[in-house]
Amino acid sequence: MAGLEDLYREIILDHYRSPRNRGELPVPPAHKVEGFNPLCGDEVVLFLDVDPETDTVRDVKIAGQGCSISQASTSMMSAAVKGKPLSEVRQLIRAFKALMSIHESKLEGDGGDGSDLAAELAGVRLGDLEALQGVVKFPVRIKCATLAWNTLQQALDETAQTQA
Amino acid sequence: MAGLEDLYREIILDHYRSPRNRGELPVPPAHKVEGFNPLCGDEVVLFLDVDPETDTVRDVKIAGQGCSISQASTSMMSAAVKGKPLSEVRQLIRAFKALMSIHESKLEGDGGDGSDLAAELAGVRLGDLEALQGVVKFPVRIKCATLAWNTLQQALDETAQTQA
Amino acid sequence: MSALDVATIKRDFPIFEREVNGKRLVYLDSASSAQKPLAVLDAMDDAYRNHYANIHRGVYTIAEEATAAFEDARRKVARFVNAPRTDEIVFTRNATESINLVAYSWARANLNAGDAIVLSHMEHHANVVPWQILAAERGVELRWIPMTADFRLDLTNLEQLLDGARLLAISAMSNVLGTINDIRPLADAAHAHGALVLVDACQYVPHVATDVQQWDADFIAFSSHKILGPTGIGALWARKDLLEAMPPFLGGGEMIRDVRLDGFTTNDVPWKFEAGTPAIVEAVGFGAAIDYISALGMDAVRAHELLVTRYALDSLRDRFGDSLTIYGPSNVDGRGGAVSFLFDGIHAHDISQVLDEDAVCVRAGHHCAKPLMRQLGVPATTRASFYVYNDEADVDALIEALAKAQKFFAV
Amino acid sequence: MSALDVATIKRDFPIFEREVNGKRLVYLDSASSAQKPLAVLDAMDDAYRNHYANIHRGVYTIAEEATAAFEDARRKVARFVNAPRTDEIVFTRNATESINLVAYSWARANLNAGDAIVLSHMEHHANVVPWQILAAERGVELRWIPMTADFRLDLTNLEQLLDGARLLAISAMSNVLGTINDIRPLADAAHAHGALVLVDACQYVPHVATDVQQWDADFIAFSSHKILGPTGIGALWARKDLLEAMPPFLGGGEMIRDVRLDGFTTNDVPWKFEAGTPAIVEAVGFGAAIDYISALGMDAVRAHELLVTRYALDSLRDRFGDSLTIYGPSNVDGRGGAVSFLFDGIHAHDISQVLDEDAVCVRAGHHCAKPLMRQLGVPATTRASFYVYNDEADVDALIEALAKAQKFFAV
Ligand SMILES: Cc1ncc(COP(=O)(O)O)c(C=O)c1O
Ligand SMILES: Cc1ncc(COP(=O)(O)O)c(C=O)c1O
Repeated sequence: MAGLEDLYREIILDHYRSPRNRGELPVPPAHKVEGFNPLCGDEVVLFLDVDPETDTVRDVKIAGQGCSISQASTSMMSAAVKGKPLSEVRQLIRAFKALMSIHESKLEGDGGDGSDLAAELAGVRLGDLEALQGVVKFPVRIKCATLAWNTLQQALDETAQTQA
Repeated sequence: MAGLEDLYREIILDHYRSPRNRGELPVPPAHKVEGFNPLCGDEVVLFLDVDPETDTVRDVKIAGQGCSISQASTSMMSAAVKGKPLSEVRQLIRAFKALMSIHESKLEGDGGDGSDLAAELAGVRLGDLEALQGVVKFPVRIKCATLAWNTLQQALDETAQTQA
Repeated sequence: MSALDVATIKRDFPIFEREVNGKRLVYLDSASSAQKPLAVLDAMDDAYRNHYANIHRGVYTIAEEATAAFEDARRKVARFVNAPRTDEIVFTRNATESINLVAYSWARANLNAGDAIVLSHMEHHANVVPWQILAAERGVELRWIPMTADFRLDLTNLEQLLDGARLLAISAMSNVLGTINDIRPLADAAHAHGALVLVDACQYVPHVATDVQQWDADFIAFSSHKILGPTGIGALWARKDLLEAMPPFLGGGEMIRDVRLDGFTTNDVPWKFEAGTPAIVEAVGFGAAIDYISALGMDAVRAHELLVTRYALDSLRDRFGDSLTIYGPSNVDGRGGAVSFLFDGIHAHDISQVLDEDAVCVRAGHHCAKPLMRQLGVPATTRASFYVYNDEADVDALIEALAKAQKFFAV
Repeated sequence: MSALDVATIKRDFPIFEREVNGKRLVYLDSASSAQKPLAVLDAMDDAYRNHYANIHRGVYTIAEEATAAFEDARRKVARFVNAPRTDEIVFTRNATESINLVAYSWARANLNAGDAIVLSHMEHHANVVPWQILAAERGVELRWIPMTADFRLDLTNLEQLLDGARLLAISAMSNVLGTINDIRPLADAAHAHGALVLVDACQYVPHVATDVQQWDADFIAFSSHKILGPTGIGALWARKDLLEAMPPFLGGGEMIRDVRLDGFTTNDVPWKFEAGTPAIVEAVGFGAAIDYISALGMDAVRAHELLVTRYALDSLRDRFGDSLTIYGPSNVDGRGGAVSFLFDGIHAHDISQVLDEDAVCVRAGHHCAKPLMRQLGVPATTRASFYVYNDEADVDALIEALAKAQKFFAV
């Protein structure tokens, strides 16, 4: 039986109560993307400023509203990617989704047994983000945790398009 | 628990094995009506010859095929109405349907509790037909027993129209 | 004192023997689905163990028994809503399918571009989406009765809304706000405009004595699983003349009288609308649930829920004051036992999660009423809802768990 | 020796403790609906007693448990027919609704006047009437694969029939004749003509290991209640790309992603097709039934049924000779365990009634296949059908009871 402390680790509550990188960035140079989970109404607004010279996240700001998990996940994501090269960011996205989807694949029924997902995780340092691992024991909350990351993915895709 | 002997009374088997009034009548003066139960495939063909002077069933013949109950009921019906004035035939139809529908109303759900049906039965001499009473204990077979009578009703209605 | 003996009732429901996180189960989500008394489980078990066969036209004993039990359940359901005739009850999967049946059969045979359907802002998706599908397909116009500040229907422009309408499709009780809508005057107004009336009675039937004739409704939809009955079965009640005139919906076994290569003829109602093997044993359970709640007495059920709801509203306000916003009518007499609220800036999902730690089960989210949530301007609420097995102690447990959540998420 | 230990299996089914007219129950109507093993009843009972709540989005423990159990059942069903993906299984009420779903959603979005659908003369009404409704509405043409004298599909003109066809909708096993149709070559032929293939697998899935990929089917429909599972639930399997492209069918809760006053967006498949509260506990029972029969092993099930069917056919012929006409393929390997016959001029209803006296349950009538009955030129047949709990002793009981009927009605 998974307890509350598995879900609401201290670090998560800390990010929820004191979100990092809250605010806005001028668009452009930043790129703005809104993520929305219509099922629970959670909302993530992401301002992503990528330095095209170095392919590095120069700055990131977040806004939005939602449950503690979605808001903490957004805050932790912003802290994790700030200043990072895009290649590392992409790796982080894959790793985080793998962390979440080992369970999700069971629920969503794509037939995978999670073994290729485990490969995504190998060797990636998730740091604080590992605190979100407890979420997989609460399947309905997984979408709360992944919202920020799907939004980030979308921002990267759109940035790549703009630059192309 | 209703047993076979409730359903297949000797008199019923007798009518099934040796149906009365089997054959055809010239049309006109007779009226021909076919009754069909698509659910079980039972078929009744009825030739009814009514004397318009006396309003009496001058002659009746039957044909068709089906289960023992439907065929015996048809045979018994033919014997019961032959030579009878139409007023008595109509009373007999109502009485027979009442006999059957005390149970049927329960199944078909017309909301009646059968008390007005009992009134239809009072004072009518059903004779041999009472042997069909056991059918009500076998709800799915009721339609077998009533097929002949619905066909007779239709024949009377159509005869009345022709004469009007 | 309550009209119901809740301690005894709770013992009728096996699930209350279960604990969650070492705590007794405080089930406050009956508006979503109700728990089942032993009488219902036993009736279904007996049906499977002793009388199971496919129904209709089976000649042998257990098939006859199964058929009789199935049709007997129909009679119970009909009586429960005071339907004039048993054969006006069509068994469906749930209230949602009941409404869709009307949308596919009656509405597609009768409504065309230019016709209007009147709904309200407080409808459940089950009474919104079927009409939106129809509207997109046929160009039928959807019109909306708005809400007052006290979360009731705003009938100011009712006459205008009904002008040219062919159907009023309206909930008898909101699953979010608890609001009870007074159906009879709405039906009278609709009928005066030549519109038929479909009542989404999914929340009403389980909690208040229902009389389709007093309502003068044309269609009503409800589900077994919210009335202490099993999942997998619901009902549509409709006037027999309407059912008879309606074209069939699903095609297959039992709904036909005859089939030839070049076409088919339909069976009598209600079977015309029951294609294929129905939810046989579920019907038996549905009937047993109706027996159970009828034995309690619907007036006692309603009185009890008023009492618990009043206690809950008072307790929430007393304990949390301005930390809590309740969405629903202020007058308890005009509402049912669904209490939706927003709490102290804490997201509904987080509240529900923390409450679960104390085995307090509440629903968090949009409650399948997104148009209403947009009107309320909130993405999600927490909802506690009450039924015959809930008492003041359950409300107290809710209050204590909420206080914990408040502390847990305190900034 | 049989591949199954029937004595042990019979003890798994509580209904066989029951007697009718003082005799042990000889249940020979599984083609109509199967009896339920204790494992299925227990799984459902446990779901109601310990893990019951409405599913999807409920945050609290028992709601999560119920959701997990429901989705777990979907996985079992998917695996049972070797579906490539779990999310290709849509839960419906029964096979009939599964076929209607395809008719309302896929066919109405894709077929128009001039298009053709190919069926066969041996289809159940469930695979006839939905297409007749569509044909009448859209002017779609229905074409029929006839039968050979040995009660098999007559494929002489298959290419012509498929020319211009958009769908081949065909039974994998006839519920009257027992005929097994070899789906793969039919699917290949249909696909070569650009037609999709819907398989009515309602009789096949319970009795023979099913592999939708080996069939190369596009849609298959089946019911839980014929696979030892509860009533009230069935399944549609369809290729994911088809499901995704299909418009929604029933509207309501769960099948939506978002609802605004001016329209809605749909949820992912399969939930897009599951409007309203589903048959939650029935899904659990369905899953338990699949576990039960999978443990027996589908190959053993098939081998056992071949054995019993062969014994039945031989016994009937040996005992009654020309008094009996059997409608079904002469080669046992190409058929399932449904044995339909006409007996000595005695009407099927009378036979079934007399057999009931000895607690022998057989079905009498048109078996929801009136077009086929017209082809056979009989209004009704008697049908005995076998499943895992039947053995030679059951066949012997049938034979003895038939001999009695013969005597009873002797002219
Ligand atoms: C071949 C076939 N198709 C379809 C059906 C319909 O199944 P259900 O009544 O469960 O929808 C049956 C059941 O009788 C059948 O035998
Ligand atoms: C007001 C209302 N209408 C319709 C429904 C749909 O009921 P079901 O999911 O049983 O079809 C619900 C259930 O949530 C409801 O509360």
